[in-house]
Amino acid sequence: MDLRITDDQQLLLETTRKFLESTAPLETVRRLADEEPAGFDRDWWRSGAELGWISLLVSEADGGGSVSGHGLLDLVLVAESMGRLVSPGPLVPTNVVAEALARSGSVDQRRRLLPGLMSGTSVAAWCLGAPAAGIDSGGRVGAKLGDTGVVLDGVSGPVEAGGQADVYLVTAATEDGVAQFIVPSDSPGVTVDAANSLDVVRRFAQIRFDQVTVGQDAALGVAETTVADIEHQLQTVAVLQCAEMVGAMDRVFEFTVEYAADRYSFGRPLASYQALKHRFADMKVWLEAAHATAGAAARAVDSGSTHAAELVSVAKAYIGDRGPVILQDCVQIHGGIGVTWDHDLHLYLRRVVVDRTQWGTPRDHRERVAVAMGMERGDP
Amino acid sequence: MDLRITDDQQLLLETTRKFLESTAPLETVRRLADEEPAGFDRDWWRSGAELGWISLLVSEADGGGSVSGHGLLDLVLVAESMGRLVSPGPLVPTNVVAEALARSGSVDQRRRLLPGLMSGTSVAAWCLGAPAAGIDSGGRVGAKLGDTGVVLDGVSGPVEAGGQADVYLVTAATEDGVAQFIVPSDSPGVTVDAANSLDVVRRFAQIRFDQVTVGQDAALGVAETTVADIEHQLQTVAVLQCAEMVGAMDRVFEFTVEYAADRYSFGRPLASYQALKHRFADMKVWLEAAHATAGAAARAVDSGSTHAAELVSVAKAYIGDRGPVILQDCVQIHGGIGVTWDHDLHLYLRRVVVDRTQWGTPRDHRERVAVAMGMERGDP
Amino acid sequence: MSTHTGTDVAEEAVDSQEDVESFRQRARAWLAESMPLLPEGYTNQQLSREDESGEEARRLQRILFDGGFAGLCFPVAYGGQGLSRAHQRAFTRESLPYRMPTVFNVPTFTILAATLLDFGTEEQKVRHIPAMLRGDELWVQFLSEPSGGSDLAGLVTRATRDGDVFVLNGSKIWSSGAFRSDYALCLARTDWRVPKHRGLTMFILKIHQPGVEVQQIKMSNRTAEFCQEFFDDVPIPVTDVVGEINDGWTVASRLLFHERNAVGGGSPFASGAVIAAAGQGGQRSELLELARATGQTGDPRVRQLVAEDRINERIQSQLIERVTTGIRTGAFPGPAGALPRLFAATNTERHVDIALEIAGADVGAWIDDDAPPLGEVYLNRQGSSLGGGSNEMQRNIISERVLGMPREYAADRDKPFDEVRHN
Amino acid sequence: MSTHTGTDVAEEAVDSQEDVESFRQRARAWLAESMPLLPEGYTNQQLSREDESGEEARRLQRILFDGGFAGLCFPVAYGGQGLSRAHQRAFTRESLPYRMPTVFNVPTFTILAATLLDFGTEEQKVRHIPAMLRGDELWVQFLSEPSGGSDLAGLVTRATRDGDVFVLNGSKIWSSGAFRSDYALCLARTDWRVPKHRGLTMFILKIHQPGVEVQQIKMSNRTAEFCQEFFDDVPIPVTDVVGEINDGWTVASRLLFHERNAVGGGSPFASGAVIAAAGQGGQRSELLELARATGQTGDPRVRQLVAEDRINERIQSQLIERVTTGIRTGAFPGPAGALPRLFAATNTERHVDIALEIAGADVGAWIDDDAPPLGEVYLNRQGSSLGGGSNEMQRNIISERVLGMPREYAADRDKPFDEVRHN
Repeated sequence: MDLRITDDQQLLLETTRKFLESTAPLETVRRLADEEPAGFDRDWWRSGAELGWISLLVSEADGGGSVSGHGLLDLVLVAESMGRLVSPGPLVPTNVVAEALARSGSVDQRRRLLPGLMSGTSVAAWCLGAPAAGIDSGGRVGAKLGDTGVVLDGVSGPVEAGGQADVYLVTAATEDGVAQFIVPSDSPGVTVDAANSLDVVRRFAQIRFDQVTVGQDAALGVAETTVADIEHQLQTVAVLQCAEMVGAMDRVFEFTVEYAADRYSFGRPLASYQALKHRFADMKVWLEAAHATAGAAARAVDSGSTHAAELVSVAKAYIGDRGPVILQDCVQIHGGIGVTWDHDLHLYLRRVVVDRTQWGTPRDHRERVAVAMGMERGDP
Repeated sequence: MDLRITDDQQLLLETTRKFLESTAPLETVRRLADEEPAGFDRDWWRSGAELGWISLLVSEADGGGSVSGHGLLDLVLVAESMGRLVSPGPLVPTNVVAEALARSGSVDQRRRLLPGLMSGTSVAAWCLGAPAAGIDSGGRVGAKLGDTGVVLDGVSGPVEAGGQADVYLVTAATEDGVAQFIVPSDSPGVTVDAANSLDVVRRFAQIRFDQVTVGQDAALGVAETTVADIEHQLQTVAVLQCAEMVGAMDRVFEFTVEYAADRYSFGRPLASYQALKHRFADMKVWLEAAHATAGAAARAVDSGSTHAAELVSVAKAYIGDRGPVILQDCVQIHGGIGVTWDHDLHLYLRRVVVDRTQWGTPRDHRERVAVAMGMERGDP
Repeated sequence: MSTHTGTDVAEEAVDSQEDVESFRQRARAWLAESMPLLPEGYTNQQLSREDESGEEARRLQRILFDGGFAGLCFPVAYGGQGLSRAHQRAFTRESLPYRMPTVFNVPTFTILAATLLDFGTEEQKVRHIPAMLRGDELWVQFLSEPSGGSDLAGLVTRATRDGDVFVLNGSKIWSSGAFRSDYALCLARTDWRVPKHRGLTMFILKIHQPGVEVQQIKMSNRTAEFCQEFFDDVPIPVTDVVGEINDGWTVASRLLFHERNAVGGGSPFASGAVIAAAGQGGQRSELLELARATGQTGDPRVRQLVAEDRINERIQSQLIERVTTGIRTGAFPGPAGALPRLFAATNTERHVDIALEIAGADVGAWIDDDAPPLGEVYLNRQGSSLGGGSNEMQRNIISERVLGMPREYAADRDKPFDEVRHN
Repeated sequence: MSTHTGTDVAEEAVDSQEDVESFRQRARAWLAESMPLLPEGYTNQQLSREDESGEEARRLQRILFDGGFAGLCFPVAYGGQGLSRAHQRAFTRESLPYRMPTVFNVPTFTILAATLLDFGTEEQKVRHIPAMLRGDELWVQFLSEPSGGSDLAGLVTRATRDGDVFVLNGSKIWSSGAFRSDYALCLARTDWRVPKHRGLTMFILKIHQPGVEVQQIKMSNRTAEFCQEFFDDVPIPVTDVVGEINDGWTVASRLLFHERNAVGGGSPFASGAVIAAAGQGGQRSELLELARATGQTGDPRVRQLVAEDRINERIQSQLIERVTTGIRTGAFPGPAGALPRLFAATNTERHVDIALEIAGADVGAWIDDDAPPLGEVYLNRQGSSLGGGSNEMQRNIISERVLGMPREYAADRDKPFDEVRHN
């Protein structure tokens, strides 16, 4: 977390943490995992939305509003809090779609969709159906102008919240490059196939578009800015993923330090063994580095820095790489109980691995950094 | 070193070690580094050759002979002993050329060249002037049939002992593929440019062939077996490099363990600090793994196993990778004196880095393993 | 220790034994006639997972026994064949195409039977080892405890003497496959007034009896091979003490030696291969298959990673071979078994990391149920770094008992156990 | 401690100071007029290496001083400008195109001057700090000893009181650039009958005087920046004691704090950049250049490695920024300076490893004398992991003083030093 936050941000943070701790402690997460097909409770989501979870990236004119004047930095505090508790709910996809709408949507699109998203009565998912911004989700959706509108064909996913979303933001390939469309999830021709997920409460689905026809007013934004829009969406996603991973890493490190102090072996606390102390020291360095780069990436995106693309990928590559390393070393220090279902460690590990691999693996983001450095592709 | 050696091998080992310790201790190596342009003393080399250093890979019929019936396994003991003392002398290049002659040379070539090499009065170098066996030294030498014989043109190197060798084995590209030639180093058109070397006593030179004409009887072996010959030469080189690296690693590890026992910090020996103990444990694992794979590679080549190419590259990749890691950790444990000129550590580090990088870096050898696994190149 | 120490098995065939080559021919013919072939593309490891109850393994082991091919390196006196390691190697190589009851290898034969051979009474050996070889008894060790961590000797399960029996109370954990097993060697505290190592006793314990409750532990990757046991006033006859009363640590140390040896691949008592090893037809690389499935075989980086994994796999076998030889010839001390154990564990970690590195987004979310759920595998990355003594314990062993460095300070050394702070 | 602690420098400009933006304009104009430009493609680091004697740096520092741009964050009372960190940052940014006397930054300004500000007497500060800022005095610390290793407080160089002087005997090592420096802060043992930390005193020592011999140490990579000093009955006036007699450890601890702070990039007393940092025009990547020179920019593996290096470099700056802020605001304890210090050292190791990995056979043998001798660089891979407290000491500091874990057992704790075993 950033070391300096405003009083208003502090209030948002405390409210969010208190809400999550009381309404979605880890026992609740485990219960949702087993019993709730959607992975989250809609009523609960609406309560969260009332705290501003989906409003922070939307302008006041559209009914949203930040608490500090820097909506993304506010939202990062929510994402990090959620990471600390492996919270359920489609925070990332709904926010990125809400922001995309607020940023590039027509008046009609904004009026029609934002209130529902912001109030938590509807949720959204982003279907990346064409390689963009250096990230290839593997999905392939094409869009063509048909007689009665735009016709979408293809498959996207696994898409987070694809099975729960009321509305999709679909990035599709057209003859003129990529374009984006807003598609209601109940459109004729849309098929949802539930996918497996490593995360226990985060649900994914493959979305199939079979001659799905939407009006031309479903297009989001204009051709000239679509590439930049997608890049910005990706940056927003990555910043939130980084915050979430850092929250998870921070919490796991915290309880592992406690465990090492409390647990005795050969009459001495684990924390007195130098080999472990040195590993904790390394982890602490990586953890603070993760905080530092997550914060720098968020500020760069928030301020529209020209370095934003690079700094986001710096953060996602580093945290996506170190996160699992730290967590697995915490597992090792816990010993056998660390690999049992009943211990909470795996819930965090699942979340961090999902965040690491979705929307660009560390490798993908290193490649983006290479491009940002101006590294010629040359002859392979 | 292999754990089971014959009594005769034990004798060879003891004789070699005693000879090296008395005639070429590290002070002598340092003196040669500063004062001897060739990096080794010719008389000393002849005395070593009398112990069999260049005879082990040559058949008895040609005046050579092993001590155990497995010449390469014998020679590995010499190479490992030399690694332990960062010994001077062109052991690897002279042996590989002697073996190539013994293996594929004409009667005339063998009679003319082997006695001098085996007695130590002449030395040899291998100029790889065309990519072969998955290794590209960067040299480019072409061979064409001219009016009066074969004409060699191009550059090879830096080549070990290139400036000291009396005879070169040149691997060159021809219209029909690679071919090998025996070329006296004083042939008209040969130019020797001394190169820099990280090793303090191992000398390298770039060899320039400018319309160098040799008779057709300079060709080594026949076209059908040249590719296999080169592969075998490379395997021999790599096995000897591995033995040498393992010898160096073993010796450095040994004196670092002693140092850690003798050195006190905060009233306790360094060896009592668990963080260091655990690093020593890891190093011990890697060191024994290096011994194991060096031995397995040597036996595979010696026995002509069909896995020899793979196992050689397994060993060279692993040892070339772990060797510097172990040595640098030993430097770290020594503290400041470990990075001074007067401490011996850097002599070993220099030798190991040279062996790591010459005749295929770990990356090159991993690529050879990928090929041996049948991994398709596919689309890049 | 009894007269038959038995775990000292000849390396090569001796004169009194059948010549290895003729044995190999005989084994080959018998196998072809008697044992079922492995399905194409399957390993015994995969098939073992499906045979959760062990019934199929018991049936196969009985076939081996009846054919005279069970317990090749076990003494004839206890139902074995009294042959050399060379015979066993030949048999294992011939058995590669066949379904084999490899679940008996670890821990039953290589660890428990080996320990019984070293410390069991004649009566105990005759009672149990032939039964194991016949496929009637699967064994397991009950050593670790929920409160124990790496400090095995700090265990608190108690066995209190009451005439001709000891009465067992407490709990054990991390026993592999206890639910399908019949007997355990169980280490318990029998004297609390002495330092921890001196108050322990090793018992033979029948698992399925009143007072013993076995629970399978669900792991983070959803498997449930490990168990926890709870003991409530379980009577154990004094005749089931293995070794001396209060000298159980000696027996346990030997058991741990056999365990390291077994995990390191150095035991003569294992028969058949779980996965065919390098150079024995085991050329399969799951990472190569992953690279193929994801169309990355041409990517120089992926090629390097896949090759690195193959290199580690090869070197693991080579290191096992070296250390096994070294321990046998005395070039290495016994604790050197920790070297391949540590190599194997870190190698597994690296293998899993490389898989994660090669794989893409489908580690987190995936469609195809047939694809190996790599993410779930990743969750158990530390499994082999924790089982059978953590990597940290192996590093202590190597530095202290192989390299001779000073022992770690232990706050409980020489203290009566009831005065020591524990969890 | 004297009245001016001075090392507490304001973060942003305060009302009594010139506005940062106007200062920036003034500095920009002055620099353009007064300071020589850096040659194309060169860094101050490279130029410093060529200025072995430091004469050029002294000349440049004098220009800064005369122009009123030396010691921006130092108190006016000692020749400084009394400005905020924000002014210093602005000046450093403006100075990037120019040749700057960066050799004064570490250790003279950021470590020695900072320590003098905290512990020097008024007379000592007036005597030396303006002289440093004028470019007349280069300083260095004499702390480590040949026998000492990580155990700084276990030093054995002795200073024996004789009336108004102490007489110094012994040896110091790893002082950087002592041969070109004028003064040192030198820590010596003044009482042997108390535990080690309690018998030390810090002195101001004039380096070039009879009885002091300075030897440059040839390093494995053939450089000779570090020195060893030998002291033979060197008299030091009592007035050159810094802090209290026998309380030298307090002074040394503060000096080490300033060192970590300086190495971590958090000192307000550094002016100008050795290498322009990320986002300040420092987009140069030597690994990218290596990849280009070897024609590998299209290799996916090399691209990953080069990018990894860039990522580490970026994060190093970000971590410095975070920890510096955290220490200033109290979110982190002072010893957290070890975090960026350790990150930077391991980052250097990784950087060198990546270079070795990208390079080919010419690391071992090379033709072109102009090419950077990467092999020689590799020999000093551990340099930054050893200097200024080894990585191991940093890890102790982080685990014990940041995370609050138990202290390592020290056999010499609370023992009179003359009863302790040392090298």
